Amino acid sequence: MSDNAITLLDAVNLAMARALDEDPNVVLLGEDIGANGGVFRATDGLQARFGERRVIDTPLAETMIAGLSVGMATQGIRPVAEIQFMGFIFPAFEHLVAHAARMRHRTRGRLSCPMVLRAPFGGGIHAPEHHSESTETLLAHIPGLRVVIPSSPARAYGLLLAAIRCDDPVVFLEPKRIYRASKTLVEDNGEALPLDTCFTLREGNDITLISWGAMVQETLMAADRLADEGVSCEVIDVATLNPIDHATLIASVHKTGRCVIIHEAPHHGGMGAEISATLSEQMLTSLQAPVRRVTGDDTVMPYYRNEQLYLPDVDDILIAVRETMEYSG
Amino acid sequence: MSDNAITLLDAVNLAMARALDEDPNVVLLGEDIGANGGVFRATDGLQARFGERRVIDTPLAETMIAGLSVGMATQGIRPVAEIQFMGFIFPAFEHLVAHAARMRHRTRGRLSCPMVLRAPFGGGIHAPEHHSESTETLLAHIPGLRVVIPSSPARAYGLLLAAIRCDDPVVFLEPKRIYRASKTLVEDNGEALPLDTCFTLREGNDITLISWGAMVQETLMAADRLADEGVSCEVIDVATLNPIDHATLIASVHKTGRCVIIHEAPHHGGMGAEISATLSEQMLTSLQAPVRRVTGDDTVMPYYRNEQLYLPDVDDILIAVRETMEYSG
Amino acid sequence: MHTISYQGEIRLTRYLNDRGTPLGEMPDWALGEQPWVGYYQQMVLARQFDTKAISLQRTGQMGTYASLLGGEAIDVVCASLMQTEDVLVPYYRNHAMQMIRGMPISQLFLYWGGDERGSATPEMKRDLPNAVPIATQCLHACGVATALKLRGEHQAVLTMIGDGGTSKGDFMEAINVAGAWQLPVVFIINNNQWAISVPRSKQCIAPTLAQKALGAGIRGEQVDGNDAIALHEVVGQALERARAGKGPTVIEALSYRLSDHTTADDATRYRPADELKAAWVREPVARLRNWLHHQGLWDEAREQAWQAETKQLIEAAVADWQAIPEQTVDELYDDLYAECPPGLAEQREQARARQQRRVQKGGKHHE
Amino acid sequence: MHTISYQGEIRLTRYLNDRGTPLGEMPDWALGEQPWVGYYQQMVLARQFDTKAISLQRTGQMGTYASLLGGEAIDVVCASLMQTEDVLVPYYRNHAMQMIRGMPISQLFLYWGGDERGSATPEMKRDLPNAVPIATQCLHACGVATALKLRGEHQAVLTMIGDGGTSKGDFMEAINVAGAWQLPVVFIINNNQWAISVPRSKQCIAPTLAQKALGAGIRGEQVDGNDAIALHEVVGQALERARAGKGPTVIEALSYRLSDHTTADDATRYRPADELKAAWVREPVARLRNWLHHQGLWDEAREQAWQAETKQLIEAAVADWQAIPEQTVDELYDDLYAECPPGLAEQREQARARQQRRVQKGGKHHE
Ligand SMILES: Cc1ncc(C[n+]2csc(CCOP(=O)(O)OP(=O)(O)O)c2C)c(N)n1
Ligand SMILES: Cc1ncc(C[n+]2csc(CCOP(=O)(O)OP(=O)(O)O)c2C)c(N)n1
Ligand SMILES: [Mg+2]
Ligand SMILES: [Mg+2]
Repeated sequence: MSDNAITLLDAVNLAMARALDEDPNVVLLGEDIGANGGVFRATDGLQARFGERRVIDTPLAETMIAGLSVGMATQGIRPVAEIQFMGFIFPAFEHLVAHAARMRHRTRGRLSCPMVLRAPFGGGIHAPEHHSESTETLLAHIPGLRVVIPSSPARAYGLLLAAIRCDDPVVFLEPKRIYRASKTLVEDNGEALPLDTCFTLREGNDITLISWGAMVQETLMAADRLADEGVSCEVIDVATLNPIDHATLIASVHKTGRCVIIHEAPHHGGMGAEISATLSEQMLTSLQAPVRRVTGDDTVMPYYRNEQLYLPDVDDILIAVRETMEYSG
Repeated sequence: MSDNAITLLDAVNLAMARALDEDPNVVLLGEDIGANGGVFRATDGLQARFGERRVIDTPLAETMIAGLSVGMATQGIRPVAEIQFMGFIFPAFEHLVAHAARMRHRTRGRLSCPMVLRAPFGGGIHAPEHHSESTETLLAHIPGLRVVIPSSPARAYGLLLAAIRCDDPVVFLEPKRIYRASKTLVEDNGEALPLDTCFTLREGNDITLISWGAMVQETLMAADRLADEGVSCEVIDVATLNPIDHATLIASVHKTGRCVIIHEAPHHGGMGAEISATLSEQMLTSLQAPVRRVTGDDTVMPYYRNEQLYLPDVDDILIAVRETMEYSG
Repeated sequence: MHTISYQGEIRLTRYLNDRGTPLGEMPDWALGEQPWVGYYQQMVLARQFDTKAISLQRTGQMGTYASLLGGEAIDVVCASLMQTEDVLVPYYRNHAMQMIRGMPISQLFLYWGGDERGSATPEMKRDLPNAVPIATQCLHACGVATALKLRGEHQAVLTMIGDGGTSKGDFMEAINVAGAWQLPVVFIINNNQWAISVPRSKQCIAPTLAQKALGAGIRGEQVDGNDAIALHEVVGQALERARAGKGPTVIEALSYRLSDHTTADDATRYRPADELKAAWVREPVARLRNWLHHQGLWDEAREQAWQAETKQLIEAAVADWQAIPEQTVDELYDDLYAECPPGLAEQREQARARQQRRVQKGGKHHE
Repeated sequence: MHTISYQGEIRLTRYLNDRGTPLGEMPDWALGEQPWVGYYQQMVLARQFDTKAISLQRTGQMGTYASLLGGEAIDVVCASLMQTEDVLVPYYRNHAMQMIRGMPISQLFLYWGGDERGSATPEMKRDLPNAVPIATQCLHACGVATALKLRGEHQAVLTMIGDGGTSKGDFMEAINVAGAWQLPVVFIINNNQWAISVPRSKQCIAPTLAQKALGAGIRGEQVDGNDAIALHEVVGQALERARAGKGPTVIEALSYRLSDHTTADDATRYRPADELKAAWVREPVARLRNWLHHQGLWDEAREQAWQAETKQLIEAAVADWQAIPEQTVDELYDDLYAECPPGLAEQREQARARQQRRVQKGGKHHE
């Protein structure tokens, strides 16, 4: 690995540093993001480098963090706010739904709300209660709010840069289970990735595996194992849950005829449902097997002692894929 | 019509009066529910009848209304809280998700949270911004929270009684567009309806129309028109969005082979997606046409001057049904 | 051992009694024509607008409307004291503020007529639009103020909230951060004694709402909100302190909602008739007119002329509004995102077709 | 014309100086053995528990843990003054409170070991469970108090919150409604000067946090949170007032977080070493011990015996905890609803199968 090999967490930091550097209107705010560098160290070193006016520790109030960001964003500042864990995002909801997502629409373009709300999400790091949720669905259902989830260092860098530069409000959810999972080469070239396309991580012909966030890792591992069994998997990271790039997903399933969707969030009304429904509605007769969803169950994420009982694993994916491959009418 | 013919709104009032009467632990709270009887008059006369200790006007704070309800419910009170319009429910989210929905699970049954949160929802009454939203999806995705939506006076009465008596937290959403749409006979017999079954409002063989809330009216009207065209529609009111009675839906579509789902909420990630996905996943080969969704679009509910441009209408349903009936491979 | 670690107090400012007679010797700055006549004229205009809006609603030409009756002095004085580059973050009763800030009256009708384009006029500059959720504007005001501060602009932000709204966390989080960060914000509480049907006494047991400022460590004061002269002093000083970097202020302006909550409300269900009657005695417009008469700055002839002039102004604005063509279907989809994403563009396409279908069916444009 | 419409103040109570020496003549009630020796013993037990919990975390036997170091006096005095039928609504640092309220120590380990059954013991009666979201407990406490009031029970509710938590709307909405409804709640602010890395001074510019009570129109006071005697007086009176229907109180207890925020935190990143050192001089356990020594109520022999005894108690609790069998998969699904709905029961069925598969694959029960 080269010197530039960095983790997803490093990439988040790098993108923010870049954005702070290139645009004086970019400002970070949140709880403990200053001297402490954030509880996960996503903002490590940024206050020292850019000062207390650009990297702001806030009082402890998520409603306030969101509300301040909305106000700032209407005046041309580009706030990048951190919610410490996604489990604490709910007090921010009214401002996200009723204001951030509507500012442009409400004023017919007179004002806009170019803010980013970052939050680490998902389970698997043995954290206390409420630190392990995946509630991306609640955000992705809100018209006007972009929801973006990276699953690799490079996509974290490119998508976060895109989110910060985007003139729309973006919720940027960071899969903390893979914050430090692996290091890959990421060039700090300031190049943003598109906010409206899926990423095909692996091409294949037999079945399409669709996922996002930390579960992309298990999905790729399953694809490896399935390759050994002679099943050729196409793996797609959805990456942007609102809007979703349905076209890429449809094209892939058109090719493979089979599909398994994998996410950590609860099954009932999860974004897997939207994707599954759209695929079936659009290509009922070209599906060679029912779409399957491998998801969290419709119960509360357990405390950490039992969180592994909740999280889908590689075996769950393998079983779903095998059953889908074996399906016949 | 008899003397007992009442509106949906009357039925809500009647159920609360009954519950207050039969259980001293039932307490109503909310903004303007006392002397004013609620902005829609859902609590009209109840404070006069049951006193200020049982029907409580609160300070103006939805977080507080939800948080108080949680605290009260842990001590055996059965709070029935009103959120004035569903558009103002967001400050209540943290308490709903992190506390109401989890109290029983968190304490492994030592405490529970038998509270009801009522809110009028949906568009079509020419109200100001934020008074016309349909965000039931956000609530239905939360494990532990029951979401119930009546669509007739009788179901409003029976389901609200059930919600108040239920030992789980229930969000009870009232389709305000049909609050006073029609009067039907409702006997005040104290009989609750089940919280885990759909209601088949009309039997039919050619296609299943699935809906909830105010759109059930348009759906029934469409079914009438379609009957004239010789299309026999089965019409189902889902009524409980979490948990959903998938079995009834599947059985119906098994019979008809075709399905259109109708709701007012935005398309993307709406509960229509969950139903559509489940149907296609469970019965891919018995579907004679793709499931169709007739929904609100993925934009902000417009101010009242244009709200009719947003709301699906009978024609939209007719077109979707006709196309579904004509579908062939 | 007990020691005192904090002491605080709230001051009330008032110059005119209910009838517009000075309560004591008036300060020098209060004498002379300016700005009182201008204030009075704006207050009359505001009331004319209000009367017209209610009648438009009653005749089915406009939707639910929130009357400003009783809040004329607060709105007019606050807006008049703001500089162009200050920023207003209004609540839903600040029509007069918005007018004075440059929003064409026709746009106000457009907004209250249920059309988003009412919040789109360039005259509104960087002022925030109306939005209905209670108390959220207070945090937006803090965000705007933070932006100004980051940019080194020495301007003030002014926001308003009702008495009921002060019970919501947003208000209290806002004044807290405004204190912590010494933001240039002036928070005006329009304490009109009612939050729909809930009286002030049920919101909070404290004798003043201004004392919430003490908890945030910032200046709080009360002012007679029907007394334009008192308002002029108190709001003016707060705006100056804000612009000078001396921090935020909470001003509780004591007024009375002389109207129903909105046109959808019926206050007789919950409000004693004699309370309303008593409040009319203290109302701001007559009070200032009495003072002006007393000072020889106004007379019946000017009154009649101004009433006629404003009536005309309002009628012209109604005509302007009614001449604005309907929104197109596209506008429901555009302006949601900076660029319309493909999926939404497809929905827009279908909505166009649907709308055409509806129009062809002989329906009106709307409904 | 300016008049004063409100005046308020905050009192600070303190009896012992940093070293446990009286600051002045001690009141009669403060002399004698009771309850001080008992308090001291509980404080030592609390600290032993804390030491053990941290070592269990460090050795990988327990997950992230929030130390109570520095909060011993607050927890012990508050819990000891509560009556059995009073209700505790804790925050995540109230382990000592929970112990004194009857929660077996093994259950505390169970909870912090990542197992919901820790909050399930009948000894907790109607006390609310730990929950991590900041400040929400304050509203729950108001709800519990409302329930007690509705039932005519003359009991008090006590809840605690950190200095950081007072910036969140929930706290402010809670003290506001507690005032408006005169609820029997005592709000304790454990002002340990830090909210993770954010110092008290950045939360709020007001000199005291207690003065937020003034905005709510309720009694607010400060107390030295390292001084068990001062706490005893102030908290005792507040609980009595609550039980007597005389309304709520906010008590800001001044303490210091002697630990990292949690075991997942490294305070050296943001906190000056000398500040911590200075805080150790004022810490509550040694202070009370010094006072007891000074009064002749405690000596080295009793100290040693009690240290040994508590150590044993804790070790026994660890053993009890470790003997508790793992949860079954079913427990993830049961207790979510009063009755498990069909869809969830199906998922439970599949989860059982999956778990069996995992166990058969030779894996451990967990992971
Ligand atoms: C968050 C939220 N909750 C409820 C409402 C409904 N509502 C609109 S105005 C109002 C009363 C507001 O009273 P107050 O703050 O005193 O302002 P006023 O209308 O008297 O000027 C309520 C409850 C709302 N708009 N937003
Ligand atoms: C709503 C919410 N936001 C953020 C967090 C993360 N968090 C946990 S503890 C903490 C700091 C709390 O500080 P303080 O209130 O002073 O209490 P202390 O821990 O010092 O006792 C934060 C930010 C949380 N648990 N809940
Ligand atoms: Mg008011
Ligand atoms: Mg603290």
